[in-house]
Amino acid sequence: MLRLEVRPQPSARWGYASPLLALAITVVIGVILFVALGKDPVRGLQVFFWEPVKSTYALSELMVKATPLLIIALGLAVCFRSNVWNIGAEGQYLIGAIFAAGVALTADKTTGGWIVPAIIVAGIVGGMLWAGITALLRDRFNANEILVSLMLVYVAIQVLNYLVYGPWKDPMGYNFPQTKTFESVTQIPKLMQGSRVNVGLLLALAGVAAVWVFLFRTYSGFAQQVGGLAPAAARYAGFSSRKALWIALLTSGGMAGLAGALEVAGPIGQLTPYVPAGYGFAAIIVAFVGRLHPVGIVFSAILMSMFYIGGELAQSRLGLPKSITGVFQGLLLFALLACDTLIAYRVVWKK
Amino acid sequence: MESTALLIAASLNAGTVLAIASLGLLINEKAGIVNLGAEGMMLCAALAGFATVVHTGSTVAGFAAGMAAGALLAAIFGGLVIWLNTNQYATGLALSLFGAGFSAFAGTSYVQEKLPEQSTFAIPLLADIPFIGSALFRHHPMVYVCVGLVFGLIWFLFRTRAGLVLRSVGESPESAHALGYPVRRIRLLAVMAGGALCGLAGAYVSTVYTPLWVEGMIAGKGWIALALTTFATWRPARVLLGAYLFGGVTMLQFHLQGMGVNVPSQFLTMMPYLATIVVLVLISRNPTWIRVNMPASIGKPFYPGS
Amino acid sequence: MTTPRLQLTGITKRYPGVVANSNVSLSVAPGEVHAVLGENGAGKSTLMKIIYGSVKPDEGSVMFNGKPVHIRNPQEARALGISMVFQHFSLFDTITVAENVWLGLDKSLTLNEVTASIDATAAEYGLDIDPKRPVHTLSVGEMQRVEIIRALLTSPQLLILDEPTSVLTPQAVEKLFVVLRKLASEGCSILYISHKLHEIRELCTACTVLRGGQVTGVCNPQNESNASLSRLMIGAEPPALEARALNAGADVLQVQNLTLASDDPFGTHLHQIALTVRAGEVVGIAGVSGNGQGELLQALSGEDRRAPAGSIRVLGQDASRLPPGRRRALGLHFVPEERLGRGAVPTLSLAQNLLLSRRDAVGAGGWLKLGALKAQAEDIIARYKVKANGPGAAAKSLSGGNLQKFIVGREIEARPKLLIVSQPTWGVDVGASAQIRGEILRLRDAGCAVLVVSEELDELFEISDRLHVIAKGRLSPSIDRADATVERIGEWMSGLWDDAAHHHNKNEESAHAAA
Amino acid sequence: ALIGCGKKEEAAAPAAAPAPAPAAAEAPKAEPLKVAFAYVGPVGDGGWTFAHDNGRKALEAEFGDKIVTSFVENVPESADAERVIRDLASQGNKLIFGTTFGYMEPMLKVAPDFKDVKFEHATGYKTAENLRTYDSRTYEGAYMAGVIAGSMTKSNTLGVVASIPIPEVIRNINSFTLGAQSVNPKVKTKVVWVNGWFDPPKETEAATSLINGGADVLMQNTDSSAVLQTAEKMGKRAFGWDSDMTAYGPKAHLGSAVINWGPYYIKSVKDALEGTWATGGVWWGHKEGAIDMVSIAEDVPAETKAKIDTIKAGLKDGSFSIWKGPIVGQDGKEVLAKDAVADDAFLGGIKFYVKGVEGKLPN
Ligand SMILES: Nc1ncnc2c1ncn2[C@@H]1O[C@H](COP(=O)(O)OP(=O)(O)OP(=O)(O)O)[C@@H](O)[C@H]1O
Ligand SMILES: Nc1ncnc2c1ncn2[C@@H]1O[C@H](COP(=O)(O)OP(=O)(O)OP(=O)(O)O)[C@@H](O)[C@H]1O
Ligand SMILES: [Mg+2]
Ligand SMILES: [Mg+2]
Repeated sequence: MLRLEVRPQPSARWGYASPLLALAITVVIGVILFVALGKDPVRGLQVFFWEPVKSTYALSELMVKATPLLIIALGLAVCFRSNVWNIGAEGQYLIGAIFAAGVALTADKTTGGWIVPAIIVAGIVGGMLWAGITALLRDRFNANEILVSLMLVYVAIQVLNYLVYGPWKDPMGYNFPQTKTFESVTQIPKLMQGSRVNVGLLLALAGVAAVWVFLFRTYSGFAQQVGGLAPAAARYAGFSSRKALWIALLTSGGMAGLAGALEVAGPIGQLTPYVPAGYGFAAIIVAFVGRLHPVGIVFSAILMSMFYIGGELAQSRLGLPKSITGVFQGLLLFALLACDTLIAYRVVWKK
Repeated sequence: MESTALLIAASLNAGTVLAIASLGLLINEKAGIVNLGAEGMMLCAALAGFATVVHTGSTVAGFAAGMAAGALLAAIFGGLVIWLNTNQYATGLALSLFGAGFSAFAGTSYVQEKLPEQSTFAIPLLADIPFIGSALFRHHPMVYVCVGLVFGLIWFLFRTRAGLVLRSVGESPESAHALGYPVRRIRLLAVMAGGALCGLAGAYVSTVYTPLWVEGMIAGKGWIALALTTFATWRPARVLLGAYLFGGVTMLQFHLQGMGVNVPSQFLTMMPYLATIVVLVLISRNPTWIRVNMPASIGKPFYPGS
Repeated sequence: MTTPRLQLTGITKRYPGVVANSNVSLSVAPGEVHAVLGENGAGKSTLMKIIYGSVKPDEGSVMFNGKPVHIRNPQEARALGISMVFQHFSLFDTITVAENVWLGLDKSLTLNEVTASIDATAAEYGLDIDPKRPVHTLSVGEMQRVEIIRALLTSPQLLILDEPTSVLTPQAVEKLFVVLRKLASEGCSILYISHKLHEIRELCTACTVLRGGQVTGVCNPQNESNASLSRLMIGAEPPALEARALNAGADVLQVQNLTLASDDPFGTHLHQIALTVRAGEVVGIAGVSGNGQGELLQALSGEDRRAPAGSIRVLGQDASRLPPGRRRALGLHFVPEERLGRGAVPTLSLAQNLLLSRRDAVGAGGWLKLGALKAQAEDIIARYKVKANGPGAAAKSLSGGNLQKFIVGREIEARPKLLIVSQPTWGVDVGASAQIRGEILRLRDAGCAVLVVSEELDELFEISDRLHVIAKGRLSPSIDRADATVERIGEWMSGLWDDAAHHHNKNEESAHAAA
Repeated sequence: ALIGCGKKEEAAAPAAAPAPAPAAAEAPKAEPLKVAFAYVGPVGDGGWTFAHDNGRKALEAEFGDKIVTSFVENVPESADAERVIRDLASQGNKLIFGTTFGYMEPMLKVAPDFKDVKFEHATGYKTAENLRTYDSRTYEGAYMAGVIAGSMTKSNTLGVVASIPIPEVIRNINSFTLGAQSVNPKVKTKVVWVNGWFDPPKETEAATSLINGGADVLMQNTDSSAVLQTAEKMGKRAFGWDSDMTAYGPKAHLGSAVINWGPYYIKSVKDALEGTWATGGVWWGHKEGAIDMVSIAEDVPAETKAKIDTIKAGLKDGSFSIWKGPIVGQDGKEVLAKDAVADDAFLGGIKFYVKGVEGKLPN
């Protein structure tokens, strides 16, 4: 019988190999799936792994898709490492987008460039506030953060709907549920002509560095993680679990809010009922596939975006339904979780 | 008057879906495992149930298929969580995601299918009692099965030795292991039973509650079922009560709209979610309450030293 | 010669990196109380688990009543007539005594029948317990009674007890021995595991000694001395500690009127605790666990900050509401009893674990100086002879004793003015224990105030200058070690000390009576 | 033939990959015109997207190998839409249909970069040189449904499961009510908003609630068949919407108000092929064959059926207007004076309920 045996020390080699093995497993299952559906597997793999990176334009679109995922997942990594289970990033993303839109809507022809930082700050504040509700209820009443943050996603969606169907509806928009398109001065500056990549990407990369430094090079980052690894040790050390809770939720909420702001004032350019696109949920997977490590998250955000774009392309190129994206994402996460076992355990054959 | 009776009836019906799934999750959690994949299991089961009814015409077969699908997915989850010690939350989320994607993917050819006509139900005599009859006695049998399930589960958990073993595994897997109980197998069985009940609830949605298949049709019910177990402090009777209450709030939002209550409908749509939060807060304020009822090992991995 | 009840031959069990049992043979006669002696990690528990079927041996054979058996799981063991009381209780807190017992029985009894037999057995052996009570309401001694009743109800021919006395008061130990002797006289064989030499000499008629997984001797302990047993066990006699003169200075820790409701619903409330520790002395607190030690230590360490203002003073400063970090700044350092998970984060390296209580390697703005951290950890590892794979080794990869040495080293090297240590040598072998006790006394001689909370009376008698006893959340007056006897302290452990020794006014006394 | 009459076999047909055009090799003629569709929902929703996809199939039937069609479904109305539409354009598609309101801004952004591609946007109002808009007068179907409902109701209470309160939906609720009142002045309409286009369980719950509240004939302005199925289960009556839904509730079904996008798509492709395509905005109704009321139930009185035929004829030749004064708002004030006929600007900006609709209009 195959048995698992604890390794004396976690294997560093498997730490790197496990994501690759998981990806390989996912690809193999993908190939089987393509063949079963009567599609050319080579073409299938091309659509998912080559087309999204084959040109500068394709790459730039990949970055557009990856940026919000990366930003949200970074915040979630801090959160999950603190053992705070915020799965309502989608709601925080939305409220961030709403706050950002609130600022962007005040702009008119005469507004100066200061509005862009203001929009970004508003988004962050919005996300923090929304996550703050979860933190408050957890802190004061010990209410389970998984459920509260999730329920708040649904509430946030209705807040958005209320605004775009109600007070913020574009008066010139034939009563359609959307705000007016923001003034061009509110547009998050693009990095280069002819692509939609904007400074959000730079902010995301700065976030990677900041989160890395925080987690691995600062005392407060250390304190933050001890709370997640061993709550009693954190109490012993005097690291406040309440503080850790608030930091975790405010960081992840703020990051999600930032992503929301970058998205509405970037590629979308107005507030519509369709701002919630599931980034907040997908980012949970991104965070896990990236091992809750800032650098790992960069790779997983790109991988996840390839699945998304591949899923879109697979429709027009291969006639496959879009839901194949969800299948692949779920498979990848399953495979990774299973492969990660090999880091702490080794498989031995025993009678 | 009659409309109140019908509101009650509709609430019970809506609550039944939540209660069945939530009772399943309660079994899981009593054994110490949290499965955040409820939504995904319910979706796959909804599709499996629907497809089975399309091909066989038998609703019962549909329920069975839903239960099988739920149990199968739960077994995959259980294998990962119980044998490979993966993080329960992450694995559950993966299952949710995979279930949503897979059911949408596999279900494309069923989207336009429809089910054979269904008979309506009424308990003879009782159904004709004014008010009470239309409120309580004109339901699909599943509504009564669900009530029976609650009593069955109470009996099982608190009156039988097997139930005691299940609870003890959730309380302290280490002790149960030391006494020689096969903790991992018991947990797997509990997880599969939970999956089967989630599957039953999913199949009920697609074959009876809204007899059609469309992707994502569970629309968050799995998550609410998860919230209900905490809400009910892991007591089956309270799960049922909570589910009915929740069903009531869901129906009430439409009822209020129909009565012309002057509140933006978005706020009414929020109500069930806000209600969940409020009740969670009220329940969680009392830590003793939670401590005494919550399975102590919930969410924690257990790996018996060989 | 009669057939032995149990006969083990050539048992070997290997774990990754450790051989827990190596070619162990052992024979127990019917009605014999047989001790298995050995220091921590010698392989005693592993051997017992093999007999009980919860661990499979790699090699060797087991004979029970003369017949070879392959015991695959505890159910089979119980069916054969083997019962076991584990070192760590295998009880379930939220269910009742009767249900707990029921879970350990294989026969198809109903709960009511189980309840009836609990009452019967309890009466027969004088193990008084209410079967309807939930286990979390029981004291530790009562919990052990439940374990023993559970074992007795299977009518065992062989009863295994793994360190049963570590949680009992001396009086309770005596009571237990009465039960065990009665059982033995009825023909039940008993395997008794302990590293308390005097207990073994008092109770047992045969003894197998293990060291590093191997049998190093078989003897009749009643013919041996502590020193000779010790030699078998560790290969040397434990180093004796010489008595040192007391040189007490100023009050460092002053606790008065510390009354605090536990925040754990199943916890013990502290009542009017008063305590003083002076520089250069070791004050010990004895008591059976679960009598408020945890709550008191939390209040002293700052993990619990609800103590009434003014109730805890460190060097004259009110510390009752300060967080742990601020207390450390005042010179208060603390070694908790749980090493993994509280004293250290299991998955983090030793170097990182320094950061829990030390900020020496934290630079401006909270920047971590990793190099300094590593050097510091290396230093402690070397100085305290910690066996570890370097400063990068995860805390959980260390054995209990080595981790304890590291944690004690971490706190002592912080040059505390007040050191509070809980269970300094719990589960630590004789050699390491002696080293840790030595370090504590060296610190005292250097003028540090030390408060030690322990359940091991021997240890407290060995290192304390004065003793208190904690019982039901109240603290006894202090007594000099010279005046303390095991009997007296044992009596106090049940809460019976002379209130008159304290200056209480009438009101307070009636409050006590009401409580 | 009515393409709106969804047949199961059609729906089950495999999703369309760009069919290889065998004719292209043989025919010396020009390359086939590549036509692409971006859909907001799954083609199998049985409602809105399904109806558009039927239109696409009508195109293929009409033009054969002269065109190649493809589609992308489930394109969210978010930042993704722009990428998908841009991708379709860069794949060589020369005529691109975006079938939901939310694609308006993305299409406006993409259009200037592909001057040789023609973009068509459903239900929007902004146009560009190579971007025009099209829509259908769904309120005509709602009105005809109202006429039938008014003649069939016994409780004089109708129910509408409404999606989201945009002018189109409000207009449909009003038209439904006006139709009912034209045959039965006592009729009231109850409205329940579900705040979404496609959420079958929620639609079920809303329908249940309306029936519990006394409504015995339901209409929905949502995209699934759940409302009809609920009526079937509870023994009440209801309509199909967007496509023929008879099969989902044979006993409850009173008729289906269908949208038939085929004729418009055919015209559009013809324009493109012949080089006569020009920007602008069109709003087609029964007159152009885009809207119809089909599969009317047998138990609907002949008198009512005759009235429906009269309405259809009147809509066709322009002699009948649904929105013709006097029309009184919910508050009793006249919103359209006697004999005044509402123009498209009026219809496009409706933000009130007419008399007989109960409850307050959201916002
Ligand atoms: N499941 C296991 N996996 C790996 N090693 C183990 C396991 N169980 C025990 N060991 C190791 O086997 C050795 C013997 O352990 P055992 O628990 O039998 O000692 P013990 O004599 O009972 O000690 P103590 O006095 O501390 O109870 C130790 O080194 C221990 O670390
Ligand atoms: N359950 C287990 N699984 C894997 N390894 C274990 C387990 N228990 C102990 N070990 C390993 O076995 C070794 C000895 O551990 P243990 O704590 O039993 O030591 P010990 O012999 O009792 O020493 P000490 O006297 O210092 O406590 C350590 O390296 C430890 O990591
Ligand atoms: Mg040990
Ligand atoms: Mg042991």
